[in-house]
Amino acid sequence: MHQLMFWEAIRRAHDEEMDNDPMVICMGEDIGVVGGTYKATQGLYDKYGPERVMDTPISENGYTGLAIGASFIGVRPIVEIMSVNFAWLAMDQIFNTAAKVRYMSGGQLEAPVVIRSPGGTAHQLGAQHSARMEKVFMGIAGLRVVTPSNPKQAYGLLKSAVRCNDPVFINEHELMYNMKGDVPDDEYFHPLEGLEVARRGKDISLFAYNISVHWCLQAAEILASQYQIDAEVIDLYTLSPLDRKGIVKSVSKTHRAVIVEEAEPTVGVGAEIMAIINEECFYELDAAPARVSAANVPIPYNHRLEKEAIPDVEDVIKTVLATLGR
Amino acid sequence: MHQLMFWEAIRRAHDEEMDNDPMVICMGEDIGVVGGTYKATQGLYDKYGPERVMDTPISENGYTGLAIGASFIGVRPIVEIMSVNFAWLAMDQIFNTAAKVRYMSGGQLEAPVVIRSPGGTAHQLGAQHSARMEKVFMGIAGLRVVTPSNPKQAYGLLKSAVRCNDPVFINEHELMYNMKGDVPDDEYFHPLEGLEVARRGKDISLFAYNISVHWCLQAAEILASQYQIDAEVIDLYTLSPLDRKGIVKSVSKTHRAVIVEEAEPTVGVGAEIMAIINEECFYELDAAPARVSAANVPIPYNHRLEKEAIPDVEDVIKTVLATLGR
Amino acid sequence: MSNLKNTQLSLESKKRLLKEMLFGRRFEERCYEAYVERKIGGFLHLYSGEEACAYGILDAARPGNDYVITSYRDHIHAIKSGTDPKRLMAELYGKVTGCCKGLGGSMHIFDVDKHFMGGYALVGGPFPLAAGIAKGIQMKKGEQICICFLGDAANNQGTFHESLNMAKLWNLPVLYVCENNLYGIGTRIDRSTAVVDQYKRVSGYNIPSRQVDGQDIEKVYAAAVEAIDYVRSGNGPYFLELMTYRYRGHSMSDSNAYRSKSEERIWGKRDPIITLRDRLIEAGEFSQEEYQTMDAEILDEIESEVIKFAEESPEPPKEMLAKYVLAENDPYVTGGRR
Amino acid sequence: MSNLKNTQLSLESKKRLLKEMLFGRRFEERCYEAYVERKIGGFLHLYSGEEACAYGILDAARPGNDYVITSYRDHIHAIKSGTDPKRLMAELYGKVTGCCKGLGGSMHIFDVDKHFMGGYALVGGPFPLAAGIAKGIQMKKGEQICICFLGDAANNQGTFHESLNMAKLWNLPVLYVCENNLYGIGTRIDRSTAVVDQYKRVSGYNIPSRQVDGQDIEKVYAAAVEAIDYVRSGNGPYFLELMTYRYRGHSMSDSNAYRSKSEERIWGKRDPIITLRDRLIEAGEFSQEEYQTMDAEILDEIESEVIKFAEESPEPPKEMLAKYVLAENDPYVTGGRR
Ligand SMILES: Cc1ncc(C[n+]2csc(CCOP(=O)(O)OP(=O)(O)O)c2C)c(N)n1
Ligand SMILES: Cc1ncc(C[n+]2csc(CCOP(=O)(O)OP(=O)(O)O)c2C)c(N)n1
Ligand SMILES: [Mg+2]
Ligand SMILES: [Mg+2]
Repeated sequence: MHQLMFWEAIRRAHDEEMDNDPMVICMGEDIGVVGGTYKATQGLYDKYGPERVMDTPISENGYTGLAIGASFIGVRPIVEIMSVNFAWLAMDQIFNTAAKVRYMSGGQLEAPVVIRSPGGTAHQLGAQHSARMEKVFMGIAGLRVVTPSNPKQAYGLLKSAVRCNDPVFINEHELMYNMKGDVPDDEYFHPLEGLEVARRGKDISLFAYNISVHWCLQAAEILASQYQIDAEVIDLYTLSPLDRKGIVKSVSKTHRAVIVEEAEPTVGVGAEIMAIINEECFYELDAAPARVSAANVPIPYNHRLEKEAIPDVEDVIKTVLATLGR
Repeated sequence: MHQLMFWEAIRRAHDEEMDNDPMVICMGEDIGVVGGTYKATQGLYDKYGPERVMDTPISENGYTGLAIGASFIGVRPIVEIMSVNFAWLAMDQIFNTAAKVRYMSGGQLEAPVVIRSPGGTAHQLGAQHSARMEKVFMGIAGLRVVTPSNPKQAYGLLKSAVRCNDPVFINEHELMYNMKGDVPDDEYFHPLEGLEVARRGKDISLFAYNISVHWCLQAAEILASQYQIDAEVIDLYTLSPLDRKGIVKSVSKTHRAVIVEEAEPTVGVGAEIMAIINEECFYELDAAPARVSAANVPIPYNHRLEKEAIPDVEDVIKTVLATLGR
Repeated sequence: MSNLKNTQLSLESKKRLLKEMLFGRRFEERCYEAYVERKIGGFLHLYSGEEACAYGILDAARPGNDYVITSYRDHIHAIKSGTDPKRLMAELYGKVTGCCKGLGGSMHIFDVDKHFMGGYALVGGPFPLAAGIAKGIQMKKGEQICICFLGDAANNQGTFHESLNMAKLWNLPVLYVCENNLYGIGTRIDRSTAVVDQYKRVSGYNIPSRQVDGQDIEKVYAAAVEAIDYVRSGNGPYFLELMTYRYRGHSMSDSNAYRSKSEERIWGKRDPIITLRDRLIEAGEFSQEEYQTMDAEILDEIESEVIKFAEESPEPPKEMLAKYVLAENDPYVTGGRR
Repeated sequence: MSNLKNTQLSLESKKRLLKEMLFGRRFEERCYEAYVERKIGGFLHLYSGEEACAYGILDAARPGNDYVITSYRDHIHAIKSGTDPKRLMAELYGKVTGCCKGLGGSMHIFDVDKHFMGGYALVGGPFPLAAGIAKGIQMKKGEQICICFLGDAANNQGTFHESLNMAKLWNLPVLYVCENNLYGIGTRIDRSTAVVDQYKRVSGYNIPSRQVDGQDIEKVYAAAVEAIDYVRSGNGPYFLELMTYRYRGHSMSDSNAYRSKSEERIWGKRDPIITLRDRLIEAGEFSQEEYQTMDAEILDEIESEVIKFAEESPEPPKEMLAKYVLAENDPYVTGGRR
């Protein structure tokens, strides 16, 4: 077991998968010669050449569609969309084609394409570069959506995504590429469905994903040491399809739930988890479930306002305390 | 008070607003010479000419962006996107520009553009022509989203949307253009926020919008006559921003809620309403709130499977009975 | 290196193509009837009048081996690629015996065994998909090419621009065929497009292009032989514009009111089937009687085989509703391996 | 009808433009320092090396009256449009006195009073927005034009294609200026684009276009006078390609490793400011001493006014967080009327 940075883990997955199968290619803006804005494809251009490590024009719908078309006949493309904000431009191909082609062809065609993109609010990137769009991706049938919270997941999810025969969207985070964590030395395929109990607890369930897992783990430590509250932290690395059973299991144990998301609340992950809890185990609840979400605003440039817009560990603690009536 | 068809009501609103203000224009594919796929702009080309009734190329992101740019300097465009499925192509301009420009310019610019588009499952249009995308539109701050359930709303909401200084998305439905209803003879501006109690009741709140209002009204009649259940039907003509107070008011009276949507459930209107109820009046609930939603699948072509995928009056009744423990 | 085929159609081929085109026409007309009878639902876009395009191009290609992709006006491209008309009609009827098991419908015909890669309802979708298929061919060092048929108005989609640039940049084996029928639904081309000659729009990509009479299958074939040879020889993409006309409305709900009767008459005189038939008759190679026999046989086949099959086939079972959303039992979903 | 201005810059204008360009350069360099000091956050894209483009084009236009729109590399276009550099720097500092009250940041500079319509972070966004502004001008029968500055790599966006077609179709008064600095971030133009001469890509829209040396402000100005006159005279859109080079990395996080030192040296010798300065000195109209005085004054102004203002200004109050999401008190929201 070695420590890798998030980007190194992603790079390793790329490298292994490209080494394993000549039909695996990667493509995106500046991923080749430059090695990727976040270094996720560093060195691969030299190793695998321009035919398999493709620097694309700034044509998001075009190259995403091209990747999807290639995937129809056996190519396994990994597409990097440099920032999830640009993914709006490629939604047509992602949803109108990739997510629907298996169905509308009666199972004849499939689009085993992987699309990776960092979302999230980084440091002062402003309104057009701070979108968190996981809720858009998870709302439409036919697409798998996963979102790693640590390098091991980043590595293993990408590997499974490449081999899985469905289109998979991997939601990453600009602030997490330099985060370190253990990654198995042996090849490892992370399941594309399910959830992980990141911290066991009995008093309350904190549902989180991607960066908010870390907020919740920090909050849980403080809740334990300062308030004697034993929080369970659930890492929803799969956003679509959500693991309803896993959610119910945790809530049935703790009887309380807080969902923590970096995104604006409206029709988001928090809302869906609440709905699932309401549908599956309403009578297990000892208190109203709550959401910790961003302010419902475009993200401001100013650093203080930006911080204000995005939830943090303190917000998690406050909401947990309120949920527990403290 | 005259009866108008839905399309006539929309056409009238266009006509009055174009007559009232020379800066109001409309644009879209086939809206001019042909008068619009659903006749919403019939006759306007002859009346106002090609400069103000613009047949556009099939360039959704382009003409939507063009309309937004024109709106920056005083033009009031009404854009028709022929089918909401094509709106994926224009999301970049809708969200990256229209929804954010007021904010990121510090209030200097606004984009008073109206975008109308029919969503919904019509008759066997298949996977790429049956999307219901209101949840995508309502999830991002900076855009108003309304969705009329009857000709009066269709008329009055469009008129207010044209004059309001925010970008407004109007979610229509392909199956509803020929629906008839009363429309005031006098000019009428429908509020862009709030909700309507479409039927007063005390036993359970049915939250609906657009076409599902009609399912709920029908279901309510049957529930009243056959089961002595007095359902309240709430017409959420505004999807963004949702009227939290209005929602709470109804639930606080009936203590039970069912949300009925034509869309797939995941991160949808139903989830958000549930979340609001959980956040605002959890302890008012006498039973778990429930969703009536579509199957989480792309829409099949076959008519029986299509019907199977989409909820109907019977599904509403069944869910209400279950919620009431019957 | 180029290894140019004869650009002339043999007499045999001409007769065969006459029959194929007539079959296509009759098939489409029968669809019209079935739609009126409400056996077919959804949107239905017919190809009548444009037959020389698909038949002419694909006869010069390797149908079933070369990849073909197009928009919603897709029946004839599928048939010429090798799709069984019975399974196609069954699809239009929404039957489980249809080529997409009744899930696709008219706008989404797929027959992947025959390398017919679909039927897409959004006009710009196939541009990049075709380039992607060509990328796959290139990676596999295949001898195939990908042929993408789309309408004139579709060229105003951003994906046209993005895809043509990439196709040229990466030298992809893709032939773009523009079926220019002068209209996008009811909007005449000059009212939506600054440069109406579509083959000229490609100059900004350094892709060779040509405009050809799409009503004369011999001319279409000749141009296709050259274009396909160019692409198959590894020279990269090519763009072919075929001037054509659809006889019916854009789809079944379209009254066609935006077109003048005189325009329709002029194009009606240039019918691709009649033109070829009369040419054969004039050359003494074919007779009116033979034509009528041919037509009768076709009509009979359509009725007694195609329609019969569609009518008698069962609808898909309700369990199919959620069947093809995601792959079944994919081991990577649970962390296993294949 | 055309009413062509002189395409030659007067001596006075040259001296003024030298000073303006030098101000721009120094302003940007000071931004660089402020970014390193962490006074400026987010992404910062500098214009150093490209000054002759914005200054040359806009000097031939009517800054503050003509509408200007561009991408994230937007500081200099704003300044030349009339934005107070103090308010611009304050914006970069995220202060409430900034032109966008600290909400926009470097990539989103707006100064609507000066008709500077923004700074957009997505590269293809301004294409249709510019056409739309031009549509508004046309409807109001205004004498303005809209000028859209974008990079070479942005031209691979679908909106380029869609917007140019519409601009020509509707004869809109918009001038598209392509600042071709040969790279989109680290990808050299020939690695992303099949046709590298951007002015040639416009042929498919029947829009007149021209390629000009973007490092020589006199040439830029001359071309701009003609292009602007063409557009202002009601002839429709025009496309101008300026060959230029950015000295720094794409943004502050870019190491520039993908460019050769020799390439950088060659372009460094073609500096737009030095070129103009030396030309004036050679002509005996200016001296090295005057230049140094000018430079010292500029540096002083930037420090003692611009930076001081930015440093001393307050941050926006927390209440501003949700202030500009939607219009305030719009009567139509509640069913009232204005
Ligand atoms: C992206 C998208 N926008 C709009 C439509 C609606 N639409 C369907 S067909 C059509 C016209 C297409 O014309 P053309 O490309 O010339 O093909 P033709 O129908 O003439 O064969 C339009 C606008 C669509 N299907 N997809
Ligand atoms: C739609 C979109 N895709 C990708 C990006 C990321 N990106 C920012 S700048 C840039 C390169 C743009 O190059 P060019 O248009 O030549 O302008 P330059 O930076 O050279 O001035 C890219 C790819 C973006 N901002 N927007
Ligand atoms: Mg056409
Ligand atoms: Mg550039």
